[in-house]
Amino acid sequence: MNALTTMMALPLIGSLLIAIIPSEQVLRIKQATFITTLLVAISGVLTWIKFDSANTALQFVESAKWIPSFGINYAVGVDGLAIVLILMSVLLAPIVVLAGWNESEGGRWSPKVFYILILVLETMMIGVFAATDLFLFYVFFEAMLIPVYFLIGGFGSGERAAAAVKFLLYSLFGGLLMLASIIGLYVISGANGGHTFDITRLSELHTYMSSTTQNLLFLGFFIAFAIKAPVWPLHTWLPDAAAAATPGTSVLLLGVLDKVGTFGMIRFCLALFPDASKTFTPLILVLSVISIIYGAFLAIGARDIKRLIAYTSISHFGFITMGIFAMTSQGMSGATLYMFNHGFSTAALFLVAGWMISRRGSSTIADFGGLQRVTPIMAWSFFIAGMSSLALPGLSSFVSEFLVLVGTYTRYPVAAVIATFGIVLAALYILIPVQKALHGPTTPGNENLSDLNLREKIAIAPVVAIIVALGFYPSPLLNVINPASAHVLEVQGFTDPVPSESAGK
Amino acid sequence: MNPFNYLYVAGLLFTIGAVGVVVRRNAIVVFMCVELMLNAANLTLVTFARINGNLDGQVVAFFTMVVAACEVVVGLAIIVTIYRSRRSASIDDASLLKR
Amino acid sequence: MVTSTSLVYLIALPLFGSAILLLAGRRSDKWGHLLATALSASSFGVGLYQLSQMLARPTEERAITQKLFSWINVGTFNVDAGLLLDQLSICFVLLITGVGTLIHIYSISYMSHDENRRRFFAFLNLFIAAMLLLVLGDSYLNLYVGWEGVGLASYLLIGFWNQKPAYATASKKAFVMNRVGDMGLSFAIMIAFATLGTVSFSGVQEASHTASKAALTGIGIMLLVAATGKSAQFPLQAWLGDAMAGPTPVSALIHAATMVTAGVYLIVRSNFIFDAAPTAQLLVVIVGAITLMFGALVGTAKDDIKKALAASTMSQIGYMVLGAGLGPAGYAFAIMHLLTHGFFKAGMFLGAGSVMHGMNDQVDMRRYGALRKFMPITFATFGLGYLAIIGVPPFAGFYSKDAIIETAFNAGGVKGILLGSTALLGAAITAFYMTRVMVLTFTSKERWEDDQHPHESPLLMWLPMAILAIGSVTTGFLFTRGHALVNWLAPVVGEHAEDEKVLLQPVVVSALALLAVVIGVAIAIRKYQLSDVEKVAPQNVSFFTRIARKDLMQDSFNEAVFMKPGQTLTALLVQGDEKVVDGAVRGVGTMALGAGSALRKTQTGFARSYAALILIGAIVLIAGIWVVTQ
Amino acid sequence: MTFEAPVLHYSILAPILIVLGGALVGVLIEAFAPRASRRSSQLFVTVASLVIALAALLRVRNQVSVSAAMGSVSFDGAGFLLQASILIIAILSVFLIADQENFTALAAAVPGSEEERHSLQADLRVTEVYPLTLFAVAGMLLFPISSDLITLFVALEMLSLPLYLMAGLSRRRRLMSQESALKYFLLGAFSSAFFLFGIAYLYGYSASITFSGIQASIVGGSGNDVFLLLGIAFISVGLLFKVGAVPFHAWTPDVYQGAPTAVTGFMAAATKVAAFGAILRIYYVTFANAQWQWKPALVLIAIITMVFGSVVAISQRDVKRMLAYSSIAHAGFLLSGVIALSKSGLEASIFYLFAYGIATLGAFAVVTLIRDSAGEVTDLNRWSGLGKRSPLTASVFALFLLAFAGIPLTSGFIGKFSIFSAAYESGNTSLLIAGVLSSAIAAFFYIRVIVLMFFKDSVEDGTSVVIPSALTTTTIAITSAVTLILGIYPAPLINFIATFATFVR
Repeated sequence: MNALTTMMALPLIGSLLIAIIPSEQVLRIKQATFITTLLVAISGVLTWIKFDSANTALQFVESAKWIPSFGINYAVGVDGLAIVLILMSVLLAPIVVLAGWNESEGGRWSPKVFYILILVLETMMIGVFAATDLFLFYVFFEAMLIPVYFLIGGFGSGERAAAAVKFLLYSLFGGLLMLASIIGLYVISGANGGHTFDITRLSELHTYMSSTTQNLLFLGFFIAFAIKAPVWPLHTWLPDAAAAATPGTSVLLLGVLDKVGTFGMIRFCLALFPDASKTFTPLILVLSVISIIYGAFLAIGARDIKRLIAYTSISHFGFITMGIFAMTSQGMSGATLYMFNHGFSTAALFLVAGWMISRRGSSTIADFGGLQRVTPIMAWSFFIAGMSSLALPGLSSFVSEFLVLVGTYTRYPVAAVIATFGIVLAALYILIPVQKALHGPTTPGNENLSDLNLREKIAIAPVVAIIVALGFYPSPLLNVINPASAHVLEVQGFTDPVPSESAGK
Repeated sequence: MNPFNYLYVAGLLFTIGAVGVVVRRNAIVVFMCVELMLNAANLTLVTFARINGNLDGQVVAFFTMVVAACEVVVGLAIIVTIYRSRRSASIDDASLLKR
Repeated sequence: MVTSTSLVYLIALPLFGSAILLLAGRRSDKWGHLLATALSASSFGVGLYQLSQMLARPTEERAITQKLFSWINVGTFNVDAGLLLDQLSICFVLLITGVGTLIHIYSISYMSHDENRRRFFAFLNLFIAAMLLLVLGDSYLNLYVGWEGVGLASYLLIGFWNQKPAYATASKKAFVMNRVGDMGLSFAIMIAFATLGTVSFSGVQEASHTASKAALTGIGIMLLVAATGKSAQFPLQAWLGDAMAGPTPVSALIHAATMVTAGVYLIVRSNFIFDAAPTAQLLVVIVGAITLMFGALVGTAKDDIKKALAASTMSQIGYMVLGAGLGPAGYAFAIMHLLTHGFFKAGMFLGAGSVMHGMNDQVDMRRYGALRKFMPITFATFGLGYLAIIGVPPFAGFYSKDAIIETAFNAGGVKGILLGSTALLGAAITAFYMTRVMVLTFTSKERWEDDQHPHESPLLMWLPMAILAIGSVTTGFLFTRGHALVNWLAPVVGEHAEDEKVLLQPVVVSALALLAVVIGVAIAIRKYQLSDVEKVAPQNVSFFTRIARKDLMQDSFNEAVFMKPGQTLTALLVQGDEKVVDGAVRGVGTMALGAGSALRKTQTGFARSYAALILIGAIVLIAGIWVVTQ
Repeated sequence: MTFEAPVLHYSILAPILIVLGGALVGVLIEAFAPRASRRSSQLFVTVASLVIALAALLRVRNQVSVSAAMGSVSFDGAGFLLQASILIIAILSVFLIADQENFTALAAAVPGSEEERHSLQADLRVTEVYPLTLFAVAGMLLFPISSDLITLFVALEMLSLPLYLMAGLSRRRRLMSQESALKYFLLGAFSSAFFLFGIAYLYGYSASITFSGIQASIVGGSGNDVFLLLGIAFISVGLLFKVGAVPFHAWTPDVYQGAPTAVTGFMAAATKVAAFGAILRIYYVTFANAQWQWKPALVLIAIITMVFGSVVAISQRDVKRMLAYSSIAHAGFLLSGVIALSKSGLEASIFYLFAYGIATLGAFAVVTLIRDSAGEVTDLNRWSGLGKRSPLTASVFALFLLAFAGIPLTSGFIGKFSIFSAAYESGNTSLLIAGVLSSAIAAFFYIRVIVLMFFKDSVEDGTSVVIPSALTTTTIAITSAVTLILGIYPAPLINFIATFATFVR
């Protein structure tokens, strides 16, 4: 059986198993979920090892007829970009389960529902990255919303229902615009050699489109992805959702789901509408730069720790989109690597923040203080996560962020220069909460918080390990990413700008 | 004489009926107006049968009368029930369902 | 170029140490500090070994490299994790590990009462490792890693006692202002890659021959920005004073001897760029000159002994930057002053620490006085450092500072005269405020409370001070014998042809410098030794003194120009996001709802109105079709 | 003049005749069978005749004939599909109708009168509803295959008249029920008057009452275009009234709300299929060549209908009214299938009709389950917390709502996709955009209901979920299963439709 299909099937099977476990046996359910996600993670790593990075073609390809009369297939396959994101997703899943061991209690429904939703979501996370059939992608893209919606609304905190609705409506709106574009593509494909959703065939269609058509279809896709990503000014759902959701859900939401947006930009916006992408690049770069600075400022101004992390992500996604549309190999690879790294540094931030919140019973930064003395390990975990979020050299996110900046500078200096100011703001939005929460005298109410227990240590350890290891040695990922991103640019017909003053010339 | 005049008459009747439906309150009267419209249609059919020189139109007219009769049966049944429960045949009184 | 396999140990040893200490946690409280010290010392050992090796090789083969692995490799952007040890970096390696080790030793005793001593040593080791990476990296990007690494270490150590909010703030301030500088460094790297297509030192040097002035000037200016951040030069100097929040050994190691001099290293290392970009070079000397005056002036007004020393550090680094800005003539002297300063300033900081140790952490010099009697060793070592810094022959400072002043004068034209006289004036002021420190602390009559029992520090503390004192006595002499250091560095920073026509002969310069020193000392003695000093700083002082105490309004300036607007902007954006951006979204929802309830009204419930609707609909339909078809 | 005996293809007419026969038997039962045995026997007769009719229909599925009844009926693949859908929906609705809780004891009794109380005590049951249903079904079966104007008119009345009566049979809130019957009847009669007037003018235009004759003269272009215009316009008024298109929609909400829920379900599902079947045939076969006349107007009506339905539904507080408005919106979507005037448009419309009909029926079936002492609870606010009280019911209803909203993995999505792509393929971009936008609006209120059911706490006001009868359970089970299956693997049905969906000319 195809590796990807297996990976997608495993969580579903797991969820079925859990469905038959009586919901009283919460521990059994948790264990089952954890083991399932672990298996998926292992198979994911194996797939990544088997992946031939030299080969730019899609790998682990599998295709089966689904709705033949519409030319719709169940078609999966991965290139360097997809496999990296899948790897990230499947690695995060068990960590999330382990870290949020108790977050399923106190929800509207039994933990059983929570874990079933999580597993179903995992299947879709893998599917959305693996799909090589536009229709299949869209199905996952939209269907994903439902489990997340219930995870937020059913197990979140505070204004969970409102946040869930906001999230769903935003995403559905984007999704419907995308549907319009998809229908457009479908019709055009029908007019030129038969209906199809195969992305490789769709990527040849742009020659048949008028530039207006192409721009409109591009916008349909881009807006959908910009909402997911999220790009300013379509971001306002994210802070609410992240603040309402459980930490684990937030990790999957910001770490994985939002990546679908940036991934989609590469996979579909660029590949299907090269000319339109060129047309809109200036606009998108402006939006990205705004997101970077804007998100950073809002993070600085945030009072709630979860919202703060959400805003930092908006800033980070600005970097990613900027890297993508810089159309240089450094930008592209950097952006992809950024997606991976952001997954883990955000995971670290959210998980630790979640532990802090669950212990303190409040997510207001001002309620914390002096944690470094009370709960050193938790405090230092948060600090390291923060450092990786501000892209400290030696940590993974530095490599990607710098690649994005350098890659952008070579073609769009101004954007890169403005974006670089983001790194100063990053220092502020990380160090301010660090000072308020971890430093200073221990504020009343925090004296006897308990430090991380073994489970939590085990959960956070691999994240930190990955952050540090990739900071010093990113090649394992870069080697996989580079050929793929080079291929994307090649298809786009872009070549890196040559150094203007190189000794060679 | 020019058969088209019948069409004008029919059109006039139809309009009268339609307006009647809109302006009259009594359910029975409203229903009568509908009948008027139907018969206007019949007149038109017959006229066209004459103009086109075939009988189809007249056949339709017969069918229409039958159907109209059925409508009367059903219609009166409904109107009467309403009248019995509300003690009023004004269709404006029957406005519980709105918005 | 000769390749080596052993360079990495220089960094690996202390890095390993910090890793162990941080991961082992409390378990390593017993032996943590010893391990850290040992590792730092062994790193010093490796450094000495490398030096011996280097000396054994002929001049042109002295620089050696080690490629560990390919770090970042995307498209044409290829950066190896590679190390480069040449005549320049070996100086730093020895300074860092040497002084570092001494300060480790000192700290064993100084921090012995702190429950988190282990963590302190972990951070010290982390710093040593990062600093070594900074000076050993073979490309600007590797340097960048060390560059921010030391920033992190400095942040952690300044905020070591971050339970005091003020200290926490100080550490944050230091990190953020450093980041501003780091931004400059990243700009420099971006420009370098975009224009020269490489970021390795060798590559850039090679490309710099053909590159346009514009590109090089851009890179140079950005490097200067970076330097001002890290080395607390104008205009990014404001953080250094507050950085004294850290434990005194930290101030000695990081904020006097090593980290803050990284900027100088960066400029000297990039000599090939500045030599080809006069504009950038000019900016360098200007920054240097301004800062040396700035620091000196601030130094005259500080009553906190550590802040006074910090100000003097700023000023001294100003000298170095000035020297480095003078091109091939000055590079070597800048480095020389850097090294000598490393000794005497570290020594004085440790001395200050020892004083505080004896005066249970009192830092206000107005509460000192006559400590000579109580802590003679501290007095002696501090005194030697003092003599060195004010530049009394034959102490180290004399040689290095003199050389810079002289080169400044000989820079030629008005520029030369201006710079020279600035440097000279700076020397006088230096003499004044250092004497002030000396007098207020050791010689003037005692002003402390009776509950104070000043006492000499233990061996572990005074031994490093003594060694550093020796350094501050001898190094200048050693470095200048037969232009030892100049020749040693020549392969890196380039030969400097002895220019025949000089504005002032060395003798004259020395004479002037000595004169300036004497004046400065005299004023200070008259003002503080021969007249009484209030225990609390008098408020009825000249406007000048007042703003000098306020660091020449640097913080007020930053606050007014950056912080306040920034905070306002943040508040605005937060509001805007809530009201405008999200408001627009919510507005759409409300609009839809409104439209819904408005259209609902058409559903009156009256059958007749429905009929009317149908009738109108029919008419409109006919009319519509009519219009369309006609 | 000679008289030729009419030739009837009984095999083709069999389904209609069987249903009519069943109806007559039902009438006889009402007349002669003892009260006690009526219900069971009626139920049996009804279901039996419907099932047999379906079987008979399947037998002739491959036949194509324009002369089944002297040219007044033309049977073809499309006709077969539509009739099949109608029969299936009818059978499922009868299961609902069989739940007597919906119907008054004695229709003639005045509400609140002695007579009524007696009849309730005597536990009488109206069983006339079964033959009425069968008559209506017969009319519906005839409507989409009739190919001359007389048959069309007769069929229209045949399906309408019984529905007028059935609307008035509600057991509870009888005044509302009777009012809805009155409104439905008056407006229905009003609109059929327009319809008939239209017939007259079409006849005047073409001197023929057969579709083929009219089409011929449209192609020939002889004849007075004004008559054609009036004819098409008036006939459209009648047909659009039946499908509830704006501005002829006004009866829909009131009737849907007032009528017994089972009847509403039947009406909403089956009538739409029949009426749209007729519309499809008459526009595809007869008016196709005159599209320059009616197309712009119809496009406008379609757009207005979609938007109006979606927008007004947002502000509804009553679940049945909300579903009514959503059915208006769906009428708009279906019209875009009519406008497409292409094979794919026809297939899409038929698929959509079937999928939508099934989902609607299911939704109303669920509505019948939510009750309190005073009968069904249709006030949405009292539905809050349903997910807690009875997760299964709530989930099923949510499934139907998601299908209406067109979320992937439900039949609604496939339907939307195919019908919009058909519309766009035939060059109606405006319909695509309007459809997408109104779907976005529609999502708003479908999700509101889901929030209500799952994320709001339940109010304790006696609202409860009754245990459904076996028949109701069957209906709900089948409809939900179909909705899901058509979402996940629609290929078989799509292919089936594709092989049959053609109109004989």
